[in-house]
Amino acid sequence: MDKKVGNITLGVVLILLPVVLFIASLMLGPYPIGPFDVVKIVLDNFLGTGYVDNPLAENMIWKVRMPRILGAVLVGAALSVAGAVFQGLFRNPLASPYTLGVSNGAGFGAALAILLSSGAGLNVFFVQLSALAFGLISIGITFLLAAKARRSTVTLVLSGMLVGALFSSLVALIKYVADPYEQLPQIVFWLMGTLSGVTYEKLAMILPLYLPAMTVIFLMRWRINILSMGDQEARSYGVDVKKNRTVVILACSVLTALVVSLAGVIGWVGIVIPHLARIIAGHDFRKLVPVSLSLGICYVLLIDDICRNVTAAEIPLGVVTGIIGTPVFIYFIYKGKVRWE
Amino acid sequence: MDKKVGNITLGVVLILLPVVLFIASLMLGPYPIGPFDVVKIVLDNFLGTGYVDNPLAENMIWKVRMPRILGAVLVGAALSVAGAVFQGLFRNPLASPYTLGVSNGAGFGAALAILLSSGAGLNVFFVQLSALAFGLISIGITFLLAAKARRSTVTLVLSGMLVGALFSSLVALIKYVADPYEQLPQIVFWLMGTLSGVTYEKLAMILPLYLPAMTVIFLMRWRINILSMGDQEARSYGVDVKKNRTVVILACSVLTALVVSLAGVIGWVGIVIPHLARIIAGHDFRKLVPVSLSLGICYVLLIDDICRNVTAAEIPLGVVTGIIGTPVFIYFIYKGKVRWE
Amino acid sequence: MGMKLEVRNLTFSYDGSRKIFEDISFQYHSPRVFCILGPNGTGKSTLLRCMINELRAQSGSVFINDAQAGAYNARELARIIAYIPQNHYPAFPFPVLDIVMMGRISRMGYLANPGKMERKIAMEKLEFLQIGHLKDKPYTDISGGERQLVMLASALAQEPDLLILDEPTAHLDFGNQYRFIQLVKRLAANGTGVLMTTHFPDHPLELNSLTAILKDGKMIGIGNSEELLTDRNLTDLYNIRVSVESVGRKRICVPGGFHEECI
Amino acid sequence: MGMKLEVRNLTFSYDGSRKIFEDISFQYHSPRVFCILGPNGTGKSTLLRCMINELRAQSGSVFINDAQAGAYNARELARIIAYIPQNHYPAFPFPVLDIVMMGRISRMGYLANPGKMERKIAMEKLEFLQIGHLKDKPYTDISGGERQLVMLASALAQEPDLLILDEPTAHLDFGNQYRFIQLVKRLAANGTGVLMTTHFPDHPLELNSLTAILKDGKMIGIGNSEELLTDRNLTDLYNIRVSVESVGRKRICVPGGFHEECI
Amino acid sequence: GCANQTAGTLSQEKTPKQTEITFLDQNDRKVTVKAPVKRIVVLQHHSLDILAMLGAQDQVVGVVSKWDSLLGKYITDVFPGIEALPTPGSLEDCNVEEVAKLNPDLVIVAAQFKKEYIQQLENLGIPVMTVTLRGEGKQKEAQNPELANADVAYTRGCEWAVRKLGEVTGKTDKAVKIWDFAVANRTYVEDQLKNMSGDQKVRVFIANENNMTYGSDKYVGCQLERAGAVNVAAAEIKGYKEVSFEKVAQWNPDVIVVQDRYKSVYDSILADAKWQDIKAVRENRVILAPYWTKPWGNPGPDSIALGELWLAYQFYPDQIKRDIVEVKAKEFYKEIYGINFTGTI
Ligand SMILES: Nc1ncnc2c1ncn2[C@@H]1O[C@H](COP(=O)(O)OP(=O)(O)OP(=O)(O)O)[C@@H](O)[C@H]1O
Ligand SMILES: Nc1ncnc2c1ncn2[C@@H]1O[C@H](COP(=O)(O)OP(=O)(O)OP(=O)(O)O)[C@@H](O)[C@H]1O
Ligand SMILES: [Mg+2]
Ligand SMILES: [Mg+2]
Repeated sequence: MDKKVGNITLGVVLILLPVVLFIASLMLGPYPIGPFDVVKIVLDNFLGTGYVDNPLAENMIWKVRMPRILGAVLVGAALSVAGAVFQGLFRNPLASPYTLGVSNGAGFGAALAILLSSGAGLNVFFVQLSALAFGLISIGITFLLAAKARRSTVTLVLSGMLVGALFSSLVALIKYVADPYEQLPQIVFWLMGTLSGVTYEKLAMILPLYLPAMTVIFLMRWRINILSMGDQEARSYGVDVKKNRTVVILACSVLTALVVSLAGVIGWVGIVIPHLARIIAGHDFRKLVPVSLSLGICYVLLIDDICRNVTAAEIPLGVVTGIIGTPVFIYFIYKGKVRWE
Repeated sequence: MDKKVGNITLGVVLILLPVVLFIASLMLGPYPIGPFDVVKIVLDNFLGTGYVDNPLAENMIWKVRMPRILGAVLVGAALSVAGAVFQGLFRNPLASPYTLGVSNGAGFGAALAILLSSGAGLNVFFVQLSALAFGLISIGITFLLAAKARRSTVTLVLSGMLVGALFSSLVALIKYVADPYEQLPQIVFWLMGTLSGVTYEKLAMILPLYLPAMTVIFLMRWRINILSMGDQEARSYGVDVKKNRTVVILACSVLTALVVSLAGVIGWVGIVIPHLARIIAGHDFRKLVPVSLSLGICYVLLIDDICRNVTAAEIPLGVVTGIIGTPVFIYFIYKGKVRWE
Repeated sequence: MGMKLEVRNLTFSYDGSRKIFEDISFQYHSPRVFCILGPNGTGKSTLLRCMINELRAQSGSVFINDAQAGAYNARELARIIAYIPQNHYPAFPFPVLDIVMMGRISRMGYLANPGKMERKIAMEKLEFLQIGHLKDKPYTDISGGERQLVMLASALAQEPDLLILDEPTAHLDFGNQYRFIQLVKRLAANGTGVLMTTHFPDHPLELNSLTAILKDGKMIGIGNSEELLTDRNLTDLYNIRVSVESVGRKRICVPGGFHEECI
Repeated sequence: MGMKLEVRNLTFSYDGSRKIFEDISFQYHSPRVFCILGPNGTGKSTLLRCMINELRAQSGSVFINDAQAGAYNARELARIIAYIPQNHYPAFPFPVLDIVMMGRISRMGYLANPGKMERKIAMEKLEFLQIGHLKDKPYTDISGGERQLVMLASALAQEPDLLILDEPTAHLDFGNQYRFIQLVKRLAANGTGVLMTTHFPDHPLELNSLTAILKDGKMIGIGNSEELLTDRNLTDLYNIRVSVESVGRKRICVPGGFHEECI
Repeated sequence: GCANQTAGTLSQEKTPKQTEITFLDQNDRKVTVKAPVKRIVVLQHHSLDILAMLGAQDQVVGVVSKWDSLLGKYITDVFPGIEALPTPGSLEDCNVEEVAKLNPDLVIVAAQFKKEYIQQLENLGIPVMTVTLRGEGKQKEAQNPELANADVAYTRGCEWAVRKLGEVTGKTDKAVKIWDFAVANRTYVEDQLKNMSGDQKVRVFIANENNMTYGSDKYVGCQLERAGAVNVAAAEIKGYKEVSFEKVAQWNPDVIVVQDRYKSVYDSILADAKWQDIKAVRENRVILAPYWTKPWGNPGPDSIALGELWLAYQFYPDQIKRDIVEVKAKEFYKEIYGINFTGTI
């Protein structure tokens, strides 16, 4: 196959696949709604045909499935893109969106909010807001620490790791003092990560920051290439390393904090999907970012479909992510396709 | 101060400190036993003076405190040494003893054992054995995977990460199916890591592998220096990279699996202590390994003393590790002492 | 057109105690060629890194077009000066063409991706250095000399007023060394300055450049190569007998004089 | 005493399709000096890496003392051959002395740490190369030329029968280059072979070595430097006019002939 | 086809006996249901137990997952057919669509159930009622580890749960009977022990797995207090925490109570050398609490009615006779669950 043609085919597949999965996900669910009914309900909303067959089914599509699927899209996109960028920027195959401790910060925020709320007064927006706030605070502390020391990327990564460790201890502390029957399960559950709690309100809360952050990363792809060459090299090409790196890391961290505040700490996506994307796209962020994005969305949609549909009680995301994703990755390692240096 | 004199002073401090802390730890505990009584009880055992004041106090020293403190020593030594070696060998500041997934493997082993035991028949040795076995199995799989692909260190690290991810999903699966009142808390508790369950029997179970593994690492310190130069360089110096690296990684992984099977997944020690040791000792493993060892032992002893003594209820290790350790590390990052490249 | 680089009383130390060089001053106007000679470990690379503001001197200052070097931001500086370090540790296997296009970033919009135009310029530079065939190869998987040429193409793509090159011929073959020297001449003729370190006194002689000699932390001489690079000066500089011979129109430095000598 | 290296019909390709070189054969007996010349990207480094068994050839084989190179384990091989690559990417800031001591590992017990004796040998090699003052410096923080000398000291500490050196003079100053050539002569005289790549035909001429010319994937010539390195051969090799001139007892290669030439 | 049918059943009017009632649940959320409800999904195990006591098994169409280990094997005796019921959720979460598929009139959830799901269920028009088994007092006193207040909170909470579940299922009379039985037994214990002074009370330690114990604000603490004992951990520990053996040695309890689901803990206390110098072990007063006494974190009617009584009998066999316990247990199982009591005392 011609390389160019191959590239175009690949591009089309990577654009279509998430769209197809999105639509399929809308049609899947334990509550039985036929595919045609789904189409009818969706069209009805846009065309106002007034043809409402079954209000429960309509609610199911619009109030239960749709926000959750949108959540899956946002989470998959953010984690895989942030992971790809961090791995390249830190030149470290072990890096993930959680490396800088954002997830621990956000987890602490959520745990704190749950602890402070009395059982009755627990406000999910307060929890989300607190998670987001502490996610951002943790990044702030990391930058502050790193700025006071030598400004190298390694110092930044170590500072992040450290801040993460601190917050994870604080989370343990909160777990320790929390009510074991009411608050503790909430905290544990939150930390495990799930898409089932996503609502339009929560989505609306993150979008105003999400879209600009994602746009920034998309626009700066070529700069990220240059940053990944190393600090000195980038500087002599005329890139203000400190400024650009800060912007990129901030954008990724904001994305991470946002999706963690939305859906808790979802593992695997942010570390493994970027590696898979790297196999397809190589190290060039101009390709790597969109490919990660597409794969991340597909992966989380798929995983969530499995969680929702396979058994009566929901399977936790963490179970499915690893068990589905690993064989794929094993295949590629086996084939010797996973190259780093 | 003369550099040589400084080095000797440092050496003496690093040898004495763990010893002093060990003795102090024996004297500390909620059950009140005066320091002199402790000395008496200890001496009695060795000299057979037959002078037994208080059988409960004697039990307390020999059956409660001693095994636990010995456990702290073994855990601190193993995790910090394995962490230091992995960070150097993988040339990766984010590496830790858990990077290759041993902890997840062992965690799975323990969870599986707990799941398979009926509530009444839960045998702690079976759990420990299963944890150890799966810890080693996970390393085996990692090597197998990496061997089938290109044999580079990066492939190995990625394979380990992957195997870890798989096992952590399997742990999530077990948690999901486990009995929520009997098995789940056991599993969660086990995974959190604690020294309170250490007994002589458990110690005796790990020592036959622990001592040889630790000895191997100690003896191979100079070789690890050469391995850390990079594969090609080491090979042209005449070091069989594959063989030596395998031996070193295996020894570290065995140590890790052993202490995880003993005390669960204790965080922080294996990643942060090696960084602190690196500040003191530099990158030379001839110094780095003993310094890590000493610091690791001191740190875990200290942490455990706090857990045991500060409040009536035990504070989980995970809470204290981060909250005590972070300020120290922040200080060093702040001072710009943390250098990597 | 033409730029001015001025170094005033520059003193540098890595550790705050041992001075690598002390109180160095000179002026340089592009596009003349400027060569810096000096034994290993004498501080040539360090001096260059001070000039491009990568290292901060203990005292003294560097002026670029009469403004402190520190006053330029990275982008402004990169439009004036392109720098190639002595050793470069490659990161990811980017294709050679991408590496060369990276040189264009200081002339592109902040959020722009490289387009046709950048591609064209990069290709031109590669063809110009006769390494067009390398364009799709990962730059991690090419030979040492090829990589040095690629870095040069990338610096050329920057279209700076001044190229600062640290031992640019170290890995070039005999022919490419010669072609490189011709290229430097041509660049100078077309208005681009070249400031380079080299271990070959033949280079400044061939280029008839402004030349500086760095030794033991001092700039012990600066001037026209012809005048500066005498048998005596070079013998002092390198601690071996050196004689400068004429071969046809050329002047060539011969180490060890005419007699064998012990190390 | 002395060792034998034989290459038989060696063909190599990185990607399985483009052949870097094809069907190369030669025999070499130490301690004679052996220089390999060739333009950039012609496969010199690749050939060396095949010889030390780091790369596996597509076909053909390398024999060391009449046994297949692949039959030696790393330790055995390191006692016979020390190799310094063209580029080395330093990892951790080990002190220079440690780096040199690392050369001793193939002669130490499997679990031994270096002791007094290793220290003494390493110090000797440093002093010998006149860089004893660098011993405590982190080898990441020294100049390019200094690092090259340190690597050389490390290889000498290996006390091999044969040194395989890839462009060992690339970052050495004019004086050190000369001293290096003298060192090679002495090593050969004392029974240690040296096989090196170089971009300077002056080196084989000065060393009067066995010389091979690699071009376009073929070894187009092998023989005594005096006979092989003629004006004509060198001109063909580097695609520039080269004339070999006599200066006193020495023979020197002058690029570009006596006339300027366009690039 | 399926979708239409579901909608049809939903909109179809039920039997006219139903009346709409509105109340605040135990998380102070307003709940409106048509009582008596026909189809309940029960995602809270105490409620499931209480519904079995009420005789409302037929109205339950979905149950919490792992109900068997949450409640114990006896539940299959008192709720035949429970194995066949779907399990669309756990204490914390549920699969909203699976719940919707069951067409419930009411979903009963636990305190730790995620609020987002309540929201989603209500979006689908399904009423949700939270049962925490603690009265309103709990929130205000949450930071206050005084046993007396927790006692009030648990008592009110349990009473409310019994009465409200009775009301929504249309079993009000049975609810009254259950609660009266519990109160009567509790009063009996109170009367028998009323003359005991503080220093006569046995000092009890509750041993769980992983060295965990119950501190001050759990129901089991109230249960002990009600049975005339002192929880040694209550003064220093709040909630469910790990304690070291040293601490236990320092407290040196008279009695150690272990729940029968932690049999291995019981065995190891008796076997392990280091425990042998603890008073309770020395005096052979390590007791295993059977399932039907339910010494749990939250109370059920039977833990009030039988658990307190049984514990009091264990601590003070002179004041509370074994026969009484046996009679009461048999009566409770016969009258309330409608089956024979098969436990041991
Ligand atoms: N990062 C560093 N930290 C400390 N000292 C350094 C560092 N880099 C170089 N040096 C020391 O500074 C001195 C000058 O080094 P520099 O690299 O500038 O020399 P140079 O003239 O470029 O040598 P060469 O010709 O070998 O490249 C040397 O003595 C070297 O050991
Ligand atoms: N790792 C690699 N993978 C693929 N091709 C490579 C790799 N390394 C080198 N090459 C290619 O193989 C050829 C020979 O490279 P080699 O490094 O052996 O050349 P060389 O003769 O040593 O050149 P130089 O004089 O520049 O060092 C070149 O065309 C180069 O691009
Ligand atoms: Mg230099
Ligand atoms: Mg080469």
